[in-house]
Amino acid sequence: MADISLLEAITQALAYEMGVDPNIIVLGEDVAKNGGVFRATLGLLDKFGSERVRDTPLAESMIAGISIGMATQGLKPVAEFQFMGFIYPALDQIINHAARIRNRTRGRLTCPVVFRAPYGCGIRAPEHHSESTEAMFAHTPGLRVVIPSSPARAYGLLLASIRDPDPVIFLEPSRLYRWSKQDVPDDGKALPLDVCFTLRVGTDVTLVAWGAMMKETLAAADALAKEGISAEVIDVATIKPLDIDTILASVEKTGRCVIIHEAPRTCGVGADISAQIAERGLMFLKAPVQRVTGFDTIVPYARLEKFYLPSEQQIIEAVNNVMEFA
Amino acid sequence: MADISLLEAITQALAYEMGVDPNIIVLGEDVAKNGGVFRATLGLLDKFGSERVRDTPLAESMIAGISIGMATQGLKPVAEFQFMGFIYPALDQIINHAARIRNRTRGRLTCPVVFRAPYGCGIRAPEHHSESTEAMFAHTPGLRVVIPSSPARAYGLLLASIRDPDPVIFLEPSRLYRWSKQDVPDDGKALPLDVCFTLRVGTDVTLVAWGAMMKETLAAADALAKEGISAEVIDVATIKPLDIDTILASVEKTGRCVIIHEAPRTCGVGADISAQIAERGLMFLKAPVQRVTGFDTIVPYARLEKFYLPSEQQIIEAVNNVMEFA
Amino acid sequence: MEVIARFEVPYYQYLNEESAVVAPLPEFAKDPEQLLHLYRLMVLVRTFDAKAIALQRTGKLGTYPSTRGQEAVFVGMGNALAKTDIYVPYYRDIGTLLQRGVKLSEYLLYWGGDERGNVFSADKDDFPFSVPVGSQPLHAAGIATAFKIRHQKRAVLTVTGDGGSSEGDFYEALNVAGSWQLPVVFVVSNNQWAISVPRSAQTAAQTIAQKAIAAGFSGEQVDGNDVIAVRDRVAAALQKAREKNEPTLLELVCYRHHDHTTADDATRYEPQEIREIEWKKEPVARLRRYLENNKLWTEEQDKKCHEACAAEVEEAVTEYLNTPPQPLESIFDYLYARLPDIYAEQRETLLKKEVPAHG
Amino acid sequence: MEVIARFEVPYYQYLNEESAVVAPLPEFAKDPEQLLHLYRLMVLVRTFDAKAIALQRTGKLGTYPSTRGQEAVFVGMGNALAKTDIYVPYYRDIGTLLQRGVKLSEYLLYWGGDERGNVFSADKDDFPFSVPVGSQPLHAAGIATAFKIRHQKRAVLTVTGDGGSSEGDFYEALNVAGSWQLPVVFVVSNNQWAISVPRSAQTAAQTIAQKAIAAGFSGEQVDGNDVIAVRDRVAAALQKAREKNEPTLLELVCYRHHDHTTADDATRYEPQEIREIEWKKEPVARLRRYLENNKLWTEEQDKKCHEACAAEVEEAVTEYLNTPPQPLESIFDYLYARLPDIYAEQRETLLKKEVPAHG
Ligand SMILES: Cc1ncc(C[n+]2csc(CCOP(=O)(O)OP(=O)(O)O)c2C)c(N)n1
Ligand SMILES: Cc1ncc(C[n+]2csc(CCOP(=O)(O)OP(=O)(O)O)c2C)c(N)n1
Ligand SMILES: [Mg+2]
Ligand SMILES: [Mg+2]
Repeated sequence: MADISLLEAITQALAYEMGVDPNIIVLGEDVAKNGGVFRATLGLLDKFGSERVRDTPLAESMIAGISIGMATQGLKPVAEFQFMGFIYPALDQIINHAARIRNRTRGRLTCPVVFRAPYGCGIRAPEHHSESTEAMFAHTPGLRVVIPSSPARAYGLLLASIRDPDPVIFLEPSRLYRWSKQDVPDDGKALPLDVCFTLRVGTDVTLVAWGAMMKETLAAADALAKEGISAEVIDVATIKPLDIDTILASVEKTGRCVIIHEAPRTCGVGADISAQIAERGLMFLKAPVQRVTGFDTIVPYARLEKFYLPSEQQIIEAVNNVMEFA
Repeated sequence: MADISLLEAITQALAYEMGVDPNIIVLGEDVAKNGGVFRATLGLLDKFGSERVRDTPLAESMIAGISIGMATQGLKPVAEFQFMGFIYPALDQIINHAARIRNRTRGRLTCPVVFRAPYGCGIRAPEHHSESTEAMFAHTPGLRVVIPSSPARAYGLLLASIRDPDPVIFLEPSRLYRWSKQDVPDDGKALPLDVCFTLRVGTDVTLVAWGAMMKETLAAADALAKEGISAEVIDVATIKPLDIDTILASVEKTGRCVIIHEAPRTCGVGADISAQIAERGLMFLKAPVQRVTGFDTIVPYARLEKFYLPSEQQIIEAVNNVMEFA
Repeated sequence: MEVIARFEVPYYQYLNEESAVVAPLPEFAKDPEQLLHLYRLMVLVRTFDAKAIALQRTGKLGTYPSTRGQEAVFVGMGNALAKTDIYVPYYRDIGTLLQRGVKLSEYLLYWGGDERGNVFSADKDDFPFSVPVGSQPLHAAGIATAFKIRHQKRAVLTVTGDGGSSEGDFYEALNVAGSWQLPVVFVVSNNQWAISVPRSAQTAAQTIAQKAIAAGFSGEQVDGNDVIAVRDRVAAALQKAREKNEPTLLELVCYRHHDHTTADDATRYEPQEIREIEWKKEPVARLRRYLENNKLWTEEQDKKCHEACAAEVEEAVTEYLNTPPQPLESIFDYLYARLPDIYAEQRETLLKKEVPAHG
Repeated sequence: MEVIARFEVPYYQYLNEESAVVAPLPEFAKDPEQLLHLYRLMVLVRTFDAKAIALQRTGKLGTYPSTRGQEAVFVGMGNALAKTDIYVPYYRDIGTLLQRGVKLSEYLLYWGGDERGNVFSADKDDFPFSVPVGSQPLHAAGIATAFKIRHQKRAVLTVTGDGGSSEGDFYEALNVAGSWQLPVVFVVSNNQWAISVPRSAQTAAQTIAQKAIAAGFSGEQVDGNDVIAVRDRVAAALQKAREKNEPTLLELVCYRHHDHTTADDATRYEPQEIREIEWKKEPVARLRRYLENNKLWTEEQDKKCHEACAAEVEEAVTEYLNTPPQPLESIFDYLYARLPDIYAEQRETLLKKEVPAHG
């Protein structure tokens, strides 16, 4: 069994589920013959034909809007936005309609769509190819926001997202697309949504992260272990609804928490996690919860973008800070 | 001198500044002859003519996009979105362009626009007329977000926003448009941006709020005073950049904090304030910071919307909770 | 220079302002029963509309958008739809929904601020009211895509205002419908106003129908005060959609004989003379005059018809006023198929909430 | 049924594929110096483009969108602009910007991942590169609004791809330009592809030029491989804009003779035969043949011209490669006119950051 990348796991999940469920329609810019600009939909056109794998005209609001219409008819559109920076023209359709159709009609119509987009910076692409605005979606009632950080989780969470009866924003960390490989059996087994994954058990500090930042976070945990600091590492995975219980249980055990995300600091998802810990976990905190995040700036162009991204070193420093707090 | 409402204060500020600065252009749907659906631009057409007070075709992305173009030419567009729920089609222009033109061109071109919109629920209007998604803008680097909560602050902060050299999202709490009146001298004096206003000095607990929720917050402070609890009340006013220093100084004094906002709880601006207090103020907190917020739901239609809105009672309960925390 | 493409926009009318027949009538219009049916529906719609305005004025209904003077548009459209078609409305409509089986009391519930007004009890598939202007044609295109993928001979009908035709979404919907050859009919109810902005300021296009040219299919302008023309052209376009997967844009020219909504005051911007001139073209009197001229209808019958409509409306109002509000938990219970556990606590908070004083 | 509106789309070409004159040449094209100037610019652009691709392949430049085969579009456009006009580009262009005074080294800086590539040192007002497809025509409309408000006789020129013409923003820009009668020229560089999506799948409209009909003004299709036609029609449209505040849509028909960008692989979707057929129409050889046929140009001159262009490009590359990176604080220092105090701490954190290992 050959190991596959996160990107290949996405393709594998799409192909698996399209084989099982004839209602799944893949659509977006360049998803058919080209297989997507990252090749996430590679081979689907050949396997499932041009009715089910559809190149759209270049219009993101349209992609979202027609997906909504299709979904209410019992189809399961899995729409790709080429980059997260190009999802904004579709926000009106997503916020004002996709997230609300079920509620608006008291359940008469539903909207089981998956909106996929590569997200995050660090791949030396031009402006607008580096966004991580998951917080906007996390703030929107009626949506789910799911972010995988390994090939296995990409496969299992995408299957779960497609099978979910409600709209899911599925964000794929482009920096991890081809980063590491893993054996991912193509067994159609979904992973659960709405729960965090504890990737590493530890006792001294809880590291909470998601998406591409899992890379630096896991590396930091390794480095810390060598310094004798035992970090528990949590991959949030489903950003909305948030599994705060797993995080709280961990922080109750460790007494310390560092949250890591790539998005700008202000009003990022890290703020909400920190606020919830403050509300419910103040009594067992041994140190203030720290956030290691992207800056409140626009992601710089390729030459400087590496300085935007939170580094392993910054995570280690934050952990050292919370360890030394007295 | 007749007392004026928050709405009239907006009009007064617009008229004052248009009289002083010929570069100001007011534009939007129905802003000219109709004076805006709330009448915020009433009389401007007569005073300043149809070149400077412009009804646009019905297209929000267009309103934002042409404002950006105008602004780079040294005009100062003050664009109205009819309700905040209709600003989403313009988010791409706002996030991807307005917020970034200065940065993108290393300061060669700038974008001094004001995007005004009534926001918030409680006026028994149809769906999409009740949004408070200020957190989305607060998460966006390059923007300012300003929310007044009294006629005087509406006047002073709008003047400041228009004079500011960068893009400002100016959100007007429609529930307060005609709520209370105040003498607001038409003296062209701006209030400072980027600072909180302490509306009431207290010693036991800090209440942090903005927009229409100042109403319930001030009422709660009154009620609490009768119970012998002295609440300091802070109107955040500029949501981004946040004046955390004023909030921290207050919480250092009181040791307790309740944050109140109308927006859904998850990833609301309250989360960020709470997280910042947790990071920097843990040592002086006598109780966990509490948030009293809107639910993580879509604002219900008129018949039930009052149940969505955080109530004075909920604020009082939260204060009682933090007072009793041991 | 050589000319490489030529386009035309046709205009359709059967009954003119004076109720004279100006073109050979379509088949259905030769059947008196069908015309009488359309007439009764228009009277019902106008009666209901007046009542809804009255309810709003007395605090028993929320903001309400009248369809006064636009009855032919909605009644004609609704009459052309097949049961298996799908309708995607905007916010201003009674006549179509009525014929889709939506109860008048549901209509009132919606404008009374109750989500159950979107449940459309008699219909499973039609879209609910849509407030964000111009956003719903994309949903129609999506549904039409589903029909096409499934090789179903069904069409989708959607309607927007003249203002709505300026939104980017409107154009994107037309463009994909043309590109994918979708079975969808886009109607623009051109009532000459988008709140206070006149049609002339909305676009420099001489007709709204010609906007279809940008998307590579045909557009027609239709007299929207002539219910026969509306019924005929919408039916023809739907048939073309069902049989040939060809989209059409229909501009129905009418006039808004009321404030934009009850929250509006059109005297601020609308010249009274224009409304008076336009009233001479209004659809109810036009059809009545035709029926009377042809001895198909009498004053007596008209009186009875109005009475019957008034009674039907009264019944709906009673039903509406007696509808108890939804339980509080309805605020949470339709958000997701299953409410995620994390929100259970908030739901509890809601259920414990006191009725606020200002309620 | 009566026809109430008629429209035509004209097509313009002066030099055909075989470099034969098929229509009376415009004035400027009778001046050999002007034609030679355009030719030299096209050679410079093609030379630069090839070099940029080579730089990318060797890791010295980021993702880069070639203009190979589209030289006439951008050189012709740029040549038609007046200094006081404003240009609003998308991301694919050299020829226009070059004539606006943008240095080739700035162009490289931009695609090398450096914001200073947008500083356009010679020009104060032109817009920077714009990545979000279809979003920039609205900026052009806004600038044109400013010109009109200030009664300036200036025009705005903006360009989009054929793919970009499907975006709602594109349509909204056209619509407001028509409605407000703005001095703006919208160019669509129709290179037949939007990454892998062919023009035929983008829209059912027979021409992109006809999209102007939706906005109530005229559109023209122009042979985008004929630099004379491009220069002529863009100049005419700009003049109409400056003098009569009339917008125009110009579809320049050309072909993308390269992958979409260096990150793309067009062999996955583009039939090789088509590119070969299209290459016969390409603009540089077409003009050269014309010049040679008319004894205005020799092989010797051509060789020298290529050498001079190569030298100019080399110089730019050296300047680019020697440009030191921006200081770290540039990440914060252009966000706001004055950085709000609250971000000072983050700025400090940045300045203390080590160069990351993977940098
Ligand atoms: C996207 C959006 N912007 C603004 C509004 C506010 N609004 C409601 S109706 C309306 C005018 C619509 O005019 P038109 O499309 O002609 O339809 P009509 O009401 O005349 O039938 C406006 C601006 C809205 N509902 N949605
Ligand atoms: C809004 C948006 N969506 C998607 C993209 C990704 N993208 C970049 S170029 C491109 C194709 C553009 O094609 P066209 O408009 O024809 O211009 P061309 O590149 O052919 O000159 C796409 C889809 C983008 N940059 N912006
Ligand atoms: Mg209208
Ligand atoms: Mg193209």
